[in-house]
Amino acid sequence: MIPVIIIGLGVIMLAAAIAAVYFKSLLASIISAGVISLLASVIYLILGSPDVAMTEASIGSGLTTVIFLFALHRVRKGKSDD
Amino acid sequence: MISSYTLILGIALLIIGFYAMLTRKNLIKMVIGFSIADTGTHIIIVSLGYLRGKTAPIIDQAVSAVNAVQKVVDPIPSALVLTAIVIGLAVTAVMLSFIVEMYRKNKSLSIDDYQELKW
Amino acid sequence: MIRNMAVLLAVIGLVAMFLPMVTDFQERENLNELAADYVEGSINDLNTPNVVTSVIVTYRGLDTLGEVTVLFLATVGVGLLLKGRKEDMIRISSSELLGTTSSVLVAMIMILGIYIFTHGHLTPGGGFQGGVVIASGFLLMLLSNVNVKMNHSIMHFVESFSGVAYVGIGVAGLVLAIGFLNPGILPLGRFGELFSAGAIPVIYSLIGLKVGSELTSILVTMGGEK
Amino acid sequence: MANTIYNAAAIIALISIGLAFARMILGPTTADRTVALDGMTIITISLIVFIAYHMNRIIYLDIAIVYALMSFVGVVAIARYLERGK
Repeated sequence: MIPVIIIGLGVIMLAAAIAAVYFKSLLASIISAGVISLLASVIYLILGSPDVAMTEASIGSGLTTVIFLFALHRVRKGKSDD
Repeated sequence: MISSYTLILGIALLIIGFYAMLTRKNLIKMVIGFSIADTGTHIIIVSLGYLRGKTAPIIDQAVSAVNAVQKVVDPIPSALVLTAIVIGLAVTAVMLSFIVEMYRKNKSLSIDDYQELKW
Repeated sequence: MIRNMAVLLAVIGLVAMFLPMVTDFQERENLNELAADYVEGSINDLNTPNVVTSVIVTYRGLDTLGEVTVLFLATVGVGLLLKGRKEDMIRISSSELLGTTSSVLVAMIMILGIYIFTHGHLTPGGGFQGGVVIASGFLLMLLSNVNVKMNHSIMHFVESFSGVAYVGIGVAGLVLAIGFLNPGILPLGRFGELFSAGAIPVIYSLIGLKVGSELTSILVTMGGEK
Repeated sequence: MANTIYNAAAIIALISIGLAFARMILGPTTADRTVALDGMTIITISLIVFIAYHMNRIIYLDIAIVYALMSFVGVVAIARYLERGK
């Protein structure tokens, strides 16, 4: 059962990575990169590292996305000014 | 068995991240590529620490303290990756601050507009 | 054209570099000597159920001190780069639903963060995770409440206090002549209790406070403040 | 018997993650993608609970709690960003 979960999640993660590279919209790319971090924490849990899984779940899903959004907002605001 | 799958997954993510860093023109896309490569590296290191059929190195009702050495996975890669993830967040924040500052100077996010070092 | 060829070459080189790693890979069966020593030492000498915590705080304690320093430098770097660029970021009036939900949820997130870093030696988690969770609680407060103001002097005080206390515990180990950052300066207690494992919970709580205040300050700097 | 049911539940959770991911890729607007991300997170929590059962470790459930609370913060941040952009 566990190998099936790993293969399923791995295919989704690779698809999300390729989508994050090729999306036209930056916001969509950031959300795709967030999906990779979210699913990576399940992989860490299966590999027997709950500490790493907890770190990845809190940083990958929350703070990285938010920091990207803050930077994107500052950049977009400048664009609308001129 | 399990860890060879995750090893391949980590290497694939690392290569996709490097490809994004090399080919994309947008600076924020490059940072996204860096973050993908970061995740791939962490998955590789954690898979190298996995031992077949063993469980997390935390002693509770499920793992007795007497024969813990025969039952747990390697704790050292976990400890290294734990700090590396937090450092990765801080590095991402610094890179994005640089990008915001560069944008304020040149009003552009494309790498083609930054030619000071081109020869 | 040349650029495409170069990119292709680089990717092929990477694949060739990692190919032996995949083909020669064999899943390991047993712990190596160093790791087995860490596991036994953590259980028998330090009374710490979570082996990862004892590796981070004790065996690789100097690494962690350096890592916290890197985090501090990153905070300073973000602050210097974005200095004087205060913009009102996401502060818009929030709806009734979001305000009520987050006023309940912020308290729960803070309690969860404190639980995670005080129980770092018993359950998964610890200072870094707890600090990140606390920073997320402050972030939710910032996102949902228009009138909240972050007090910078308290934040800086918490950060410098926890840093100084962390190094102070390390130096106390030197003074007692048992080694830098040795948790044996406090009694080891009984295996599996909250107040056990010597100074490990204290050190991890200090790391949690430091990481939490540093990440909050990165978020406040990048998000901008009124 | 119980194991069969749990395995079936895990398969269903995997398929649901795949469906939500398809919406995230296809979704014409960012609002669609955000809702798909939220749905994926919630289904993944059930997957984590399955793994905790399968490996017989109670302590893994801590990760599910952190996962649930943190994903809320991320979704609120994206929603505020979209609200500001309008």
